[in-house]
Amino acid sequence: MGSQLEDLKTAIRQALPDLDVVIAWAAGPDGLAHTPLFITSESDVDLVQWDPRCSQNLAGYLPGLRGKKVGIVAKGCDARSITELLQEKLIDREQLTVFGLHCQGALDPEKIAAMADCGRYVRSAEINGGELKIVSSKGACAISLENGLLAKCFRCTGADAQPCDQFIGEHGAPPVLKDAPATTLDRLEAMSMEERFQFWEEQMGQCIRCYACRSACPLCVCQDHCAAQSREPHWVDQTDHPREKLMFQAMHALHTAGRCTECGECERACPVGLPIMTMKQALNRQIKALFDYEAGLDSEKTPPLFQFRENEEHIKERKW
Amino acid sequence: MSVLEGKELRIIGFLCNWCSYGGADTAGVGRFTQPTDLRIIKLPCTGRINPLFVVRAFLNGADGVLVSGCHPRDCHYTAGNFYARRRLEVLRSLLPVMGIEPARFEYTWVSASEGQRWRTVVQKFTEQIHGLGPIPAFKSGTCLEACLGTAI
Amino acid sequence: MSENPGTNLYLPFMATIQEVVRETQNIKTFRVTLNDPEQMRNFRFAPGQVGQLSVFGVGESTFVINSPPTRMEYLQFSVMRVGELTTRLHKLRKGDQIGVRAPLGNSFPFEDMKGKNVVFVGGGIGMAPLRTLLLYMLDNRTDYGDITLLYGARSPSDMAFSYELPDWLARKDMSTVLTVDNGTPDWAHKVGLIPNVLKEMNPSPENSVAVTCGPPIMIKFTIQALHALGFQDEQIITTLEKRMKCGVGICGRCNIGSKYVCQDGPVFTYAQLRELPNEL
Amino acid sequence: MGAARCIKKDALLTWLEEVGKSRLVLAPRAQGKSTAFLPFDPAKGISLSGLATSSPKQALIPRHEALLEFRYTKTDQVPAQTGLAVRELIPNQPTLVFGARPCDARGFTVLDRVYDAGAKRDVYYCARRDKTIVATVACTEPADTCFCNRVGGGPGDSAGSDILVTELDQLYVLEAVTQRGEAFLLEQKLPDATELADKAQAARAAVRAAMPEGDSLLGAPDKVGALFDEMPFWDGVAAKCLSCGACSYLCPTCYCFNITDESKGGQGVRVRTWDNCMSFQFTLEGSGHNPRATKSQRMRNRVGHKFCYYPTLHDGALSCVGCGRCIAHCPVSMDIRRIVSKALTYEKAAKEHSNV
Amino acid sequence: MNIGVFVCHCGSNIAGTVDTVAVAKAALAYPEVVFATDTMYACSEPGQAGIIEAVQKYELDGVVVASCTPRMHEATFRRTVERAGLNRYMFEMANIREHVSWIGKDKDANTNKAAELVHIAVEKLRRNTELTAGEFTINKRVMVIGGGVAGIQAALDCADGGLEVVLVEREPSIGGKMSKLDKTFPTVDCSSCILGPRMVDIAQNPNITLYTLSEVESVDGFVGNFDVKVRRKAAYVDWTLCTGCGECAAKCPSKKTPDRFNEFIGKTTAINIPFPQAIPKKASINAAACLMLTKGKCGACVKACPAGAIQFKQEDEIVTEQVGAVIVATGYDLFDFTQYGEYGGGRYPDVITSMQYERLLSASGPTEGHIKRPSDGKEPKDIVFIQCVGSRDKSIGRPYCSGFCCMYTAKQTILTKDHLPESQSYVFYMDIRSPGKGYDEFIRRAMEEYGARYIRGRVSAIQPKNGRYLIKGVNTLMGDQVEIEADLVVLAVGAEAAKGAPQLAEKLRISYDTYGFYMEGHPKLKPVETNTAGIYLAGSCQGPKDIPSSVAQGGAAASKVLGLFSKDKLASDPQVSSVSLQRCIGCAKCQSVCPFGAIEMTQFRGMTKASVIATVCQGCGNCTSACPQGAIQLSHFTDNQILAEVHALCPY
Repeated sequence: MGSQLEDLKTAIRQALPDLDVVIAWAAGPDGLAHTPLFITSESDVDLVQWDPRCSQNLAGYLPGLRGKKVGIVAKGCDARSITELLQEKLIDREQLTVFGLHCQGALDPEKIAAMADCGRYVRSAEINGGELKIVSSKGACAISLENGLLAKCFRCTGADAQPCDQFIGEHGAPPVLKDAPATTLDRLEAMSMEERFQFWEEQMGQCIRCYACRSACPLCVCQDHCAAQSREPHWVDQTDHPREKLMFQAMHALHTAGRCTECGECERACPVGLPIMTMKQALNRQIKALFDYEAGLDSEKTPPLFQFRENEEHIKERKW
Repeated sequence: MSVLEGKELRIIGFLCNWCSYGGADTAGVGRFTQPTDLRIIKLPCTGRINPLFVVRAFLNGADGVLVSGCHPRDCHYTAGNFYARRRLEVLRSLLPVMGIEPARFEYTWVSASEGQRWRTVVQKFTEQIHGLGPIPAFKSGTCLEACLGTAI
Repeated sequence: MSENPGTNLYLPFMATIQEVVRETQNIKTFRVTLNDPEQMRNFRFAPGQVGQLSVFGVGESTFVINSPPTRMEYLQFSVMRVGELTTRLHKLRKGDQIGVRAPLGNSFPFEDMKGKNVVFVGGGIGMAPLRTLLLYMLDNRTDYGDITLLYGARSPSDMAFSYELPDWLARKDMSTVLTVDNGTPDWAHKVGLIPNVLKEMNPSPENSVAVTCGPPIMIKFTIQALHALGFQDEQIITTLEKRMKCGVGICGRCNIGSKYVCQDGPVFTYAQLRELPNEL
Repeated sequence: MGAARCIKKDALLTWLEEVGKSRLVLAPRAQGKSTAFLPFDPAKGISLSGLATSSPKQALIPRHEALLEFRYTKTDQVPAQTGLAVRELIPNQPTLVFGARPCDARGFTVLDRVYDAGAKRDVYYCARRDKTIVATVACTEPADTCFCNRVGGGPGDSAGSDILVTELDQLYVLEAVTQRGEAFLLEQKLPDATELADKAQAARAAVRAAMPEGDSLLGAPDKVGALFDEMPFWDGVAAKCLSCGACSYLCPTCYCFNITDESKGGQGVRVRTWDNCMSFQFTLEGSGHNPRATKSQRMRNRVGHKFCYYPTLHDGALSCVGCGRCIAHCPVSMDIRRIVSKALTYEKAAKEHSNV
Repeated sequence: MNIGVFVCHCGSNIAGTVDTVAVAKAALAYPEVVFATDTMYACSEPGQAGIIEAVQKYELDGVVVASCTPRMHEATFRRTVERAGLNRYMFEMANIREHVSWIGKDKDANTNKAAELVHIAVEKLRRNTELTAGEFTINKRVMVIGGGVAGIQAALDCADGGLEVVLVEREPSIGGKMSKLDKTFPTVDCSSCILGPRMVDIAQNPNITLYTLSEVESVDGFVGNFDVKVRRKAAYVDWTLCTGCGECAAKCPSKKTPDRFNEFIGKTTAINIPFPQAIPKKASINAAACLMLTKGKCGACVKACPAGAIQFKQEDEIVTEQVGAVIVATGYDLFDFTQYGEYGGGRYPDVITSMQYERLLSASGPTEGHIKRPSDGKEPKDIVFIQCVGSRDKSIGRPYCSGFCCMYTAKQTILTKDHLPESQSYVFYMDIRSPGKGYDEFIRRAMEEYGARYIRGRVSAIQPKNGRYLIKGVNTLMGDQVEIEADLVVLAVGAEAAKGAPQLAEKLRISYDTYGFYMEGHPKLKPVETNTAGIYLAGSCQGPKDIPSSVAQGGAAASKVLGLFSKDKLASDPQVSSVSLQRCIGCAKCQSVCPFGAIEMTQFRGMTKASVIATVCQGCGNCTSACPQGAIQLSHFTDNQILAEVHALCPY
């Protein structure tokens, strides 16, 4: 991957004079996850990193930078968010330069920390030949990258960033992965309605209402004006009751219905690790079944809830 | 005041002003006897129904929610019900994930002249909800209770 | 019931609206008394201090007490309708119950101003905080030098306290100038922007203090005008309208650097403001 | 203080259960993927490995807290005359916080200075504080995100605690730090461990000594204050921030709150809930004006408050205790250590970019 | 806020099954309700006086009336509260009659339910704001779409009322279906004799601009201010020069061009004037048949035309007309008779439609009024008329009655007898529908004076037999099989929606039914209005109609427009959406779902924000549902109002 990283740096260096900022990744505070990097000067380019630790979807920053000429480094799944933002005209294509990458999966630091049993005691970590080698106070260990990938990588349908202005490296197919982890949706399906309701009450009891899920969501474009914190309209109250927090999650799911690309940022951002993408996944399944539509694939299309057909082929209305 | 304990369940109807509200009126004019559980909230159009109203009603303890509007193509505002149909059909898949029995929610189309049909809808839906019984409650109790009991 | 307002920082005095005065199309004045006569008797405040009015079920919001401490038959608050709370306040009427957490914050330096000439420059609802000090001074007239008032509003119908203006205009012991941005045929006073009219009036900075309050843009140009007239930063006083929640310096909203507007303010001299970090 | 008691590790749960009979016990417990201070349940155990995800500040400032209850009343005779009854809801729950870490306990001292400030006492906070015993477990192994030693604390410090717990092989040694702690400890049927006090102290000192030294951040106030108008610096450090509240809500010293009325018909409560200074809506005024409208301004206030404004008001004490939760759980891996270090070395003239 | 609640007994209609006193008592407990009472008839004069008195005595700011459906008396009570000095929008109704007392038997449950309905009305009212209608100016011009008899009547009435009228017709001439008819029932007077002068009036009225061979391309704007783009299709003749002399047609070599006007019974030329009374009397070229336009060589007409009006290069032209109202009178089309295979329509030359038969009867038709069989030009002796071809038949999706076929068939049998005294007419029918003035007598005359033989029953098959046709059917009155041999079969085809009707409806933003007929505002009370303000209906576009009804509707639509235009300014309904500039992030989701184009994106201090054109907004609230942050709110149906209703019903 070394040369791919060098190619990326070169591409950024070349494009930088015409751009206000380029968003990429740099090494994070611990060795398990990289952190976003906002490049405004040539010297920043040296900090750029590209390896499976570049888990974050950087597309969420784009609407906030509207009006500037922005370059962005994107994995295949990140680009779907970009497509969606373009589709909703929340960003301008001509102001945007996408440095596209081929991705073979991004790591889930929580999962790795659990597997390596290294907690927050990592001294160093480096990627070498398909493995992440970790040295922590508990000793040294190596985790196979394939085992440490984010859940979404097991569902990957496009590893190459599209749209893309400059593709770095070779195009390729999504990683071939076995043993996809069971999703919460699958687990819920095995439960009774009553159990599911209780499941959410317990999960929401842990929510601290920090709204990291929303802030990290590239499609939560209301951000500063989110209805969750407003009184006009007053959809949710400010108390800590699980009901209100569940209401917010339903709101997030319905607001992103037909727009969510399942980039997983909401779950990745959640500091208490709640399975909050579940509802969005359920809606996506339904939208695929009803409208044969997946978000983030075509910037020319209209999200399914903002259009209609007089005769809906797949909607079976109840006859009374 | 709340629904009559033991006799009734909480059923909320969101009806469009032009067709279904009129249909319910027609049923009334025809003296078509119906169960008394349903409480109708009048809206201008089913296009006004944000699916979150339905979610809010369930989370607040509604046992059933019924949405009714103009038949497709008869929308007073030409297209409101077409949008509503998509939104509500998507909502339908959210409810079971949340642990809300999907049969607690239905949407349908009833015109202003279909008093008889309205009665049928109300009867069948009310039966359906009684078949399901009350919606599960939060173990943590009501919001006000939770606030007043902030022990920690 | 209100066991101990004062010791519980968040527990308001229970109060009753005695009178509602419609000032303009979007401003109403509320005259309230505390329900407990004892509390009302013991209530002390200084001109410029603010109070939090509670409409239970909606919330709280901050307003200056615009009646002077010299007239304690009621506490007066003037409210412009802008958001949820003010809209609900506007729907209240005589006899309705509200909560009052007051007094909060600092006051105008009315002691230090003794013996000085005072120039009041008020714009729109910004007249409310000036009113408390103005009336206080009129009630202690001999303590102060010349009193000049310039009060401006967008149009004649936007002038609050219109019922008091004839008295102020008629008084021999103060001089009053009224101005509007847009006049009407029967408007007998000035037409023009406040800073311009102020320059025309040409008050002397000699032994004077200017007190100004109004919309930010008006304050900005009024201060420029005062500077042009020779007023020093220390001679200019204003009061800040800031979003407050707790009113007791804890909740973290109203700080400008390490100063809390709800405690260290809302009254600042322009000299003090310039010392603060630039985050108004 | 003097009293010292000890308890065998395997007897800890039984003892906590016993304590739980007379007071609420809050102790860290793993739930799902996180650990939080929850009412102790012997069946579910406690989790004392490392730092809990959430800080124990919720023992004193709950995520939501009803301050007042109000009720509009009407009489049949004169319905036009609506009465209003308002009731204070002062907490009255004896509590033991067990398993806080020294940084957490130090966080309580940060809160104390604000909420219990002489004449200006927050009755809700103080009622809880007065009835709460904080039993802090000294750290044995600092995590890679820990930096208590750079902000004036240490892995075995007792500031803010009533009881300091030190792990010694199969034992916990409990030493009273405050009178309140002393009184509590004396009530407990636990073996005396006065003779283990030295050993415990030595253990704590060893951990402290083994902790990697970093540059002290105690000098930050002047430097951070001086950078106030240096917008490029703040723009740089805030660029990747998402404006979420994860850092604030997990932080043991962040105490900003919101007060809202939540009502149902004629009855309701005035609730205090956690709020987050990184949120746009935090400072939004009714008029639409927002004094901290941009992320950079809010970041400046957040860092400024912890490392400059608070110390200015409180004799130089930082309102950061170095627990590192904000680093460990930030969705974009922001690192406040790097921000403050950068501020300390930032040269305006050099126009150094501030990517951290 | 002070709210007063009035619970109506409606005599015993409500009080019979609802304890109205208990409802009023329960209402007193709701927030901000300071007065509640029961009343015998709230809508009666004393009932209204009671409301006004209470508003004044208790200083009420808002009123809830619990009574019948708001569709009945909402307007009444709004006026009442206005008379009491309140804003008319500070009023809500709880429907405790149609939705409670009339449908529930259990008095306790009814009482409880009624109280809850009052509760939600109170919660909604608490969040109402005073609204005042805005005003906007209107463009007092009207467009009539469709130049049939309904459109002609509407256009003339409007023009006589002093309005400028733009009349748009798809065909080269106005006149519509009526211009093809020979005589009209039940008076048997000459169709073109009564319609002709009206058509001439259209041409001569200075207030009327006539666009024939034109179609509506798009409609923007709203009541009082529509912008309509009209496509004027190329006639390949400059009509400003054409004198209508007809020389061109005489010289045109394409003499086998299908004749639309004559229902394809005869042939015409590629360039033609459709019929002698055509208005405007101008020639136009059928491009598909013209040798010049298809093959590039001919030009006979160019040489023939004395005015030099032929222009092969002419193209479609788009003109924009600004009007304040639109009358839609696009009429109907005839059922496609080939759909009934058993009748052989389209296969057997002598099985024809009733309209084709009209053309055979017409003196200006292809046979100059002589009834001749299309196959061999012989006069028929036995003629079978079959009714309900494309009417009252669910199996082909036409369950409705076309209304006028019974009558025109009777007329045609009478005319047949007049033309061919030796002939015999047979009529197969299902039922006779003749409810108009003089109609049933007319049918009787056909049977009794003109000897038409009416057979109640359907025809099962028609087979050619020795140059004639064998018609097999049943006589359901006699209960036996019938076989008749005939020379000519006339199918009484029913009416269906005009081609392109749904597409036009979408341009106009009006509704249409399953069959494509336009929906009137109310089936009884608003027969010529639509639910889109400023758009009216006349004639058969709303449903099949005979001539008198169409003319009546044309006049009614015109009077509606004249009534609308009698004011200089229109009041806009204030229950529309509005945008909070503070909360709007300019994502345009609202704009994308607005069915009326009522939302535009504007620039505000450098930011994009949505903005509602209040006069265009119809108050459906689709935008409010689409806005994730709730920045756009439909007044009086705000999120908070609906949420408050939900909270009132589902306390937690």
